[in-house]
Amino acid sequence: MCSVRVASRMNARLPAVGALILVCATASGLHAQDAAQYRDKVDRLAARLEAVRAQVLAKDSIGSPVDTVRRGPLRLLVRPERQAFLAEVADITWDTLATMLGADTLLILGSHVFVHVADDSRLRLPPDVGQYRIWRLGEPRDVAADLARFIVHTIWEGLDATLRSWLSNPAGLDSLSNTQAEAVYVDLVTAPWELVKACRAGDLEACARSLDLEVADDTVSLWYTAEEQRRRVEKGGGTWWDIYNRKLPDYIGCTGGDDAACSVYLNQHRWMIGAPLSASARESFLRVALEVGGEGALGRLARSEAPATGGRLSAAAGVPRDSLIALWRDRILAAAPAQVIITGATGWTALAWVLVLAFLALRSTRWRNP
Amino acid sequence: MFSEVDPRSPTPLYDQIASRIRIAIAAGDLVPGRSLPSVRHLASRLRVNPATVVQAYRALAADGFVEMRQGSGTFVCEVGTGRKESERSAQARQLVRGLLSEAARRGLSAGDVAAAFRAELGSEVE
Amino acid sequence: MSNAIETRAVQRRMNKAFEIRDLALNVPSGSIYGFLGPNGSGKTTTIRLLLGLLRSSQGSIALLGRSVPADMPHILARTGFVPERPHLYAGLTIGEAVRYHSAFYSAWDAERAESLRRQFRLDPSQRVGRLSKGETGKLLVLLALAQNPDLLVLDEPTDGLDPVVRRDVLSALLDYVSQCGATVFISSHLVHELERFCDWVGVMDDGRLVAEMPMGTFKNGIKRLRVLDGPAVVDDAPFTLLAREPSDGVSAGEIWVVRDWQASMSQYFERVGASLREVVDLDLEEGFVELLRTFRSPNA
Amino acid sequence: MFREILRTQWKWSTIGVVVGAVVAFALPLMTVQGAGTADARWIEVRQLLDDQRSWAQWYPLLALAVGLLVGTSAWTNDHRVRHVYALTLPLPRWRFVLLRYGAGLVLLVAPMLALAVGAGVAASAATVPSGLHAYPVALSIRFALAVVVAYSIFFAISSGTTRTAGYVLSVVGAVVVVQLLFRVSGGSTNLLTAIFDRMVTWPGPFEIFSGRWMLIDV
Repeated sequence: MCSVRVASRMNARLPAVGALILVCATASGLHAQDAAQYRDKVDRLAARLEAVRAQVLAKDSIGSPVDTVRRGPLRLLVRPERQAFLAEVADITWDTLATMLGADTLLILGSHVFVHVADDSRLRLPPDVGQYRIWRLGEPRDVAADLARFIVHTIWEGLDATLRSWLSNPAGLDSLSNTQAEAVYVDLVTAPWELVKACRAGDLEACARSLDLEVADDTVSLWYTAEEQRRRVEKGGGTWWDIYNRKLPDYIGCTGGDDAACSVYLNQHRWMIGAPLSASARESFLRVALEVGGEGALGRLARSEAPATGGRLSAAAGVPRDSLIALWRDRILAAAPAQVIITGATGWTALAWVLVLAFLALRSTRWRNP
Repeated sequence: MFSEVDPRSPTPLYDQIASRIRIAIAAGDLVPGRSLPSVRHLASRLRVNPATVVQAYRALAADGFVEMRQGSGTFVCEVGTGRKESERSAQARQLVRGLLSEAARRGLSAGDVAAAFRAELGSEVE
Repeated sequence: MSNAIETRAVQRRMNKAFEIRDLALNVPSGSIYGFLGPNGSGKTTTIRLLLGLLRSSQGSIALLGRSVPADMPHILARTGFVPERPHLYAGLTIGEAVRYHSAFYSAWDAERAESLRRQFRLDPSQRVGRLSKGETGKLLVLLALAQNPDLLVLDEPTDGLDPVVRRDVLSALLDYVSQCGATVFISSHLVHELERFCDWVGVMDDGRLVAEMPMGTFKNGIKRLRVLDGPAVVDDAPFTLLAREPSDGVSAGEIWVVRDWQASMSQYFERVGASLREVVDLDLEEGFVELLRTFRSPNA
Repeated sequence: MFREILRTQWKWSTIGVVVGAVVAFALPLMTVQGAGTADARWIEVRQLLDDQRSWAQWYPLLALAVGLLVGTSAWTNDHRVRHVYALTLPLPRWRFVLLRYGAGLVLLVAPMLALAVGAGVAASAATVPSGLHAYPVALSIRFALAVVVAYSIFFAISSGTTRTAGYVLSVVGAVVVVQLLFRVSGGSTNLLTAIFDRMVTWPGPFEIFSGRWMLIDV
């Protein structure tokens, strides 16, 4: 931990500019595997950060003394009296991000991020930086968690469109929790589609398709049987206006019994239909992949050039796709919720307690001679 | 005759009960052969110990006024006229004795009492 | 079995100020035993000890020949108890309360219960919680008598009842006793009430049994004497002098309260040169008061 | 004898038992009201399970309430007059307590059965989406056990003297005070949570209450 004190002109008119946290990284050419290159890049970033800061300070005539807190590529500009608090926040945030994503992953971050507290309302930020406002300065741990979540979101925003359309907005990239896995388990066992049933039964290819890990021209047929497609069309296909005007030959063909028309219709109306397993299932898969991949997994995901999402996630995890799917499936099945059916232990324990309590009632002092 | 007894009186309760029955027999209120109330009934009615009633009945039986028949109750016996007379006079003497002792306590002489008697009763006594 | 209740050296400390000490009760079988004592003298505590509701710290208690509290269920099956404070379930009607109570007694006499109910004019559909004090007392006595007990323990059964109810209750009690010959242990601070039917009395004061004797002895032994020219010091009298005070002022002499009196003792006064003017029998209440007076201040 | 004890018990806890039974019958029916279609989409299944979960809390609460009403009613009268009637009745005390306890249990069979019947009716009336199952028997058994445990707890507590209740309360109070001291001295140990967790996880007495009260579940 090092903090550099930057002496500046005093300006008492802007005391509200409190903790100014600047997370700065770059999106330029990311191949910094080796340390020297990485360090070089970081140094250049630092220089740029100084420039930005100078620009901000000049623009707003901030005269109060400002400290800089550095953690890896994280740089925070802080007001001296909040230095201790935000240094702690920076520590925790950095730890979280580093273990979650790997140190170099932060370099994926496509823009600068200012993080400032709610009372810094008069601050005008440079137009080229992302910003995040902390509404409440509470426990450092909570602030750091919010900050880390925000940075992850920003990172995901910086990824390519294919990945973002596969999973629009992951809640976080830390490892799969049991509650999340349990929710996915419910999806897995309740989805009525043939493909998911096959996946549940152990067909890994079916799992891959259910999770939308494959690419194909006719995605809809990759996911659903003809019968399922028809049912879907009948249930929700076409607007009233479309049908009234008979402008949808595929719709009419599909409901009339033409299987091909169904897939054509659904491929044209992709908003009507998604992959058989839900977005939360996909997110759980992503989390498993990142967890298996360990440090740097997100970087590998971003850099992978495999055509299908399955291949990219496999690259991120560093294991073959099917092993990854098998692993994911095991994790999900293991997260099955507690049984509704009462186990012997529970039942007998309850009865034992009943006996204990009945005995206590018998031994009450009221029944003995006082 | 089977009404209140006075537990505060120095005369024992059984004696009070027995003497009342005795007077009733002597006065002819209780005719021979008539049964006396059961011990249970009398004890409950007078709120006295049943043993007290039994004691009273025993005393009466010992004097020959009543006869206790096992299992069926207590019955008034035939009492001779002389016996009745003597019982009556005994009762009267007892009353007078009590009166005289009370008078003595108050410092009155027997003559005072006799004079009072005459005054109260008029010429009947003569 | 000669004693229905027998306690030996029973001890029980209730609090700093009060304890039951050296309690040795002997209640002969078949007797009606009046358990006297002022309020707070330990009557109720003693009864609670007898019924196993309190445990004595020392000594032994036997009821009907069985030991307390080991044989309590057997004892209670043959003992009718009328507590000072009613404990019946307030939500039940009289009919239900009687029915509930009867379920626990094998010797229950339903006919007696019914005739007592009619005699006491209790309405079976009335709620126990709404009964007047007198009605509650009658109900408790009804329950105690209908279980055909060999021993009746009554804790102030007539306390706070009006004279009519009191008469009803006592009549029913004596009727039962003369019919079934049960032993009755009855506590009261209303002394004159017990006078007419008790054949034994025990007197409690301050947690101790002051006296226990047959009623006859108790009543005959205590007299009030009017004495003229009594000696200043009484040391060789054949009776016990309990109290000595000037007469009421109208009649001359002193009033002596004596115990263990017999008629032949009047010679004593002639011997010491005094004259005995009057011998007054004390009733139970007066005797009781005198007894307690000497117990509390033995030197008076 | 038992019949008379049962009769008094019934008289004291009629409301608890009758209302408990009615609610116990109605609860499963309300739980599945509007339950989904056979080929539900995942969002509908999720909705159904969420609905189930939101109803789930009412089952243990009902069990607690019924147990509380019947358990405490056994001794309210004796507490009110501050004397235990049964102590002067001619039977061993343990026997009387067991009879009283048994009387309450017998009455509690009504809400238990009502819930079982309600759950059975509800399960047969509801359309259960594929992949999910109805568990009327498991739910009924869980409810029955929870009712008995709750009843036993409150029966035991109210069997005690007011002094016993005082002890129980002062222990709870002491825990709260210790917790506050911890808080003040900056400690992060949460004693209350720890104790609560112990109670509701195996083998704590309340484990039966914290289980899955789902009529329809995976």
